[in-house]
Amino acid sequence: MPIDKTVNNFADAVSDISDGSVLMIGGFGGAGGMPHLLMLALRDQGARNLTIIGNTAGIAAPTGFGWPEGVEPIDHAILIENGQIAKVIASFPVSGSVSRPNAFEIGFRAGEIELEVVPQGTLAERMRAAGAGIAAFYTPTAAGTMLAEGKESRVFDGRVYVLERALHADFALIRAKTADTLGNLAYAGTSRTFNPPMAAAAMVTIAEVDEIVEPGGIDPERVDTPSIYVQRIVARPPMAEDGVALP
Amino acid sequence: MPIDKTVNNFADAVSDISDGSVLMIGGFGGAGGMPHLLMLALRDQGARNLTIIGNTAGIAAPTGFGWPEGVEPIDHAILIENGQIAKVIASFPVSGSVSRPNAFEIGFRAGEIELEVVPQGTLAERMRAAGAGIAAFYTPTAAGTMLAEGKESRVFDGRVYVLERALHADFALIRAKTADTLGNLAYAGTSRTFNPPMAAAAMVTIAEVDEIVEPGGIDPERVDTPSIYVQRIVARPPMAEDGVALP
Amino acid sequence: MTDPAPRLGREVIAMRVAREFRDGEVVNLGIGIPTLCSDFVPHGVQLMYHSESGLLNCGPLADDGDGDVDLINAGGQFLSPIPGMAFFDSAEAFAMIRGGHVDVTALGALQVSEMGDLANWFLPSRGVGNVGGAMDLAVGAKRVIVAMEHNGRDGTPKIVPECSFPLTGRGCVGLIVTDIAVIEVLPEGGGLRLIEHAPGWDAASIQSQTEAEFSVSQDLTEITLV
Amino acid sequence: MTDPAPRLGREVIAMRVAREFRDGEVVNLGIGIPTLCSDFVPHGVQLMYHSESGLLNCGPLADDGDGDVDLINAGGQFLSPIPGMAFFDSAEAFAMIRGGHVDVTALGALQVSEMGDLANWFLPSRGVGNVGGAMDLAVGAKRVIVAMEHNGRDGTPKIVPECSFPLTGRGCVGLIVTDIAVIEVLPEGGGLRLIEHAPGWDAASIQSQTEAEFSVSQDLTEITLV
Repeated sequence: MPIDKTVNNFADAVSDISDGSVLMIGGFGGAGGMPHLLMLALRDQGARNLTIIGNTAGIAAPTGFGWPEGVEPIDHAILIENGQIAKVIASFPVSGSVSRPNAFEIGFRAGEIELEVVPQGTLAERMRAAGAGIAAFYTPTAAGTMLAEGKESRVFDGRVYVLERALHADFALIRAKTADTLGNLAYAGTSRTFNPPMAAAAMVTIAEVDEIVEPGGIDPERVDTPSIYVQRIVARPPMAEDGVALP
Repeated sequence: MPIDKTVNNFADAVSDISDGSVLMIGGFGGAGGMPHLLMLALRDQGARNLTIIGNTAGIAAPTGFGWPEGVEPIDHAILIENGQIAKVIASFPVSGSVSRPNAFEIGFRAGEIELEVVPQGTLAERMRAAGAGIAAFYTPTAAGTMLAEGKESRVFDGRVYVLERALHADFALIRAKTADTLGNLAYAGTSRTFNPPMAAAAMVTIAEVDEIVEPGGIDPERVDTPSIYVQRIVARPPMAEDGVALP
Repeated sequence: MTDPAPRLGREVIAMRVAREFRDGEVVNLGIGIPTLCSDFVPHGVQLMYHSESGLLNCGPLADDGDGDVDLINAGGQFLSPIPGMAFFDSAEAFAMIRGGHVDVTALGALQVSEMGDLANWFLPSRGVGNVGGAMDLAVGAKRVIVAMEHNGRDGTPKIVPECSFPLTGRGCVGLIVTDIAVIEVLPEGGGLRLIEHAPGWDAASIQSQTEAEFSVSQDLTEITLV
Repeated sequence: MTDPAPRLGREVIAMRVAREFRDGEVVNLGIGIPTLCSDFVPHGVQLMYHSESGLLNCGPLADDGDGDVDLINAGGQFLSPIPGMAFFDSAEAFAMIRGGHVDVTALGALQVSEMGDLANWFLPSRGVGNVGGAMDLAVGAKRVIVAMEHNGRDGTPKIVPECSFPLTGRGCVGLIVTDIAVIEVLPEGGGLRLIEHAPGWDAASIQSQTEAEFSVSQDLTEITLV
């Protein structure tokens, strides 16, 4: 059978995410590279007690970070406000402003959500390690800080390094610009960020894309995430039909 | 000053490689992705007691590996035959055939060249670690084999892993298809292989390219090795003028 | 002991290995007999080939003289392009292997032990060897199939209680396909089990060519190629 | 103690930091005052900007309303494109930082210690903080410049013998540029040295705003902006 990883709608794409799953959610924090429609589908699907891993825990609503003016942001906050999130692993979990807390910070202060803060580079590298079969690695980042507490430290060539473990997930919800039916992905500009390492680190990677093309529709030199890392692809409907003017 | 990393000729590009330097030499083993003219220039330059790191130690001459028929292969063997190499670090150092030894195997048997064999994936990952500031990592590859002897082993989640160290170099001689003057590189097909991780792992990376274009001449989505990893670029002369019909 | 019947050819071994591949799997084929497998993939089975040369998905070997030095497999052979390929560097190629993203690999072997240990990279008599990507594939591929002649050229059994040659990986082999038998390596050190025999061979004649002891499947059949 | 003269504005701090950048350097600018530095790069100095958002080389901030959500900096601001950019993922963006490929970074700070320790990510009073890429930049950039106000809003000195806030990195800061002084952190735990003062300020008045003790350069000058 010709390989075709297309799933016809967003509800089907997330239907088997069960309570207690560990999810990676792509993007950097702004509108670009974020799987908006997969998140909306997951909210409607209702799985609870989830761990979400990503750069932020949804900072766009209070700050407008990376969103065009006048567009209502959609990000992790919709899952948090819906009571679906038990734990967050992120580098930039809260709003830049104490006076404008995001949904996560409110839930965290209420003791409803657990938090693990990971330096941004370590977060990306732990995902890459998971995808690459590396169990653990020694990084200089966070050596001698409270984020290294409880972790093994070790000196190589006179410098202190911290042992960090690979970070796996059950599912990755990611966003790309173009997919071919085999699952090869290409991103746009700075929307790549965490999407490729997440695709490699998760058991099941679901990619929300602007368009799906036939094999050959993406230059083979230009494939950013090879199909080996992608299990499902689902296309965003044309904005006009959908009525949702999302970036 | 506008940044321009172009060096005008191959002799200048390798002039400061001194005796005893540690060099990475790009490519997989065949003609593609191999810096032929940089190697010829290094042979003429004459630096000795070099350590060379690469996938092979020059296997094309006896085997024709990855070379078109009728073209005389140029690879690491020209440096070995010229007596410039003291040590080889490679995954595939010798010819596939006992009866057709390459220049390295002859030198190795004569006790003139030292050898460190590294599994191909570990070799690439050790380079990547060097470029990425990771001091060491735990890989399952080679666990329980003679290539793990003398190395720390450790169990994670019930599986045995081997601690491998980052592998740095003084210089990387690599090959790409296109460079812009800033040093951004694009490769062709399977010629990418070890070139990107070597570019990141070396103090000074020298890229031999088929053409040099202005900034903007490479699609920013399609840059395989960003300019941050490249210190010098040098263009191959058009074959017709040069008289050397190299792939 | 003389052979009770002719041994199978390399193509037939490859044909039997190819029957193991499932539709949609990512497959990495080693140098030698495994490379031949791509000619015998069953109808209706679409595979995605992975190569250490930095390639996912490719066409068949290029016609003679039509080779592009920038499109090779891990054996240095020229390939033909097809739509839907992806190129990447060696760090990524092996991230895929080590990270468990390759479903199945077929590899040649010098020796396989009854624990599934594999030795395929170093001949002590030569004193130097090419490990290439073999150790990465041995630990990384979800399933490792060995495709080899049952005995060495001098008749020495290659399936042994313990490998005498330096190992490529420990306990990694799942299935052994040879020119006289198909033998499973049972999980958790459960030893070897004969599941198929070449025409004219039986369990006893195969055991006589095998230094390691194996159990015999209740469903032992003649080797199945279709 | 009252200030002997006005403190410099944020733009002037950025201007002074920008004088540290050398032609051809790869520069990563943090959020806040550092972001302003790009407006004041000296004539003839061509920089290559790196951003954690997966970008090397970029144009200035996009005009209002002209933003592309797929072209942002680490602060979520929209950028304009220029020829010669390169895009990459977060693993690669931080490989560049940690691997020592970024020549210089300018960062804001809550506190800097006399050993060059940096605290800039966690306010204990809030109980939760954004580390972002700060720890990676602190250990990875070849040179770390801190750009900040000399004192907190309540006047608390931010240059201290030892940071009381959780650290971002140890011994990583090389230069501190504030609204009243430029202070070097000497290598090997050599402590602080005042090298420039704002107009109307002298070593004594600066020391009175500084909890850590510093030595004074024999070449102490007024802050140099051109």
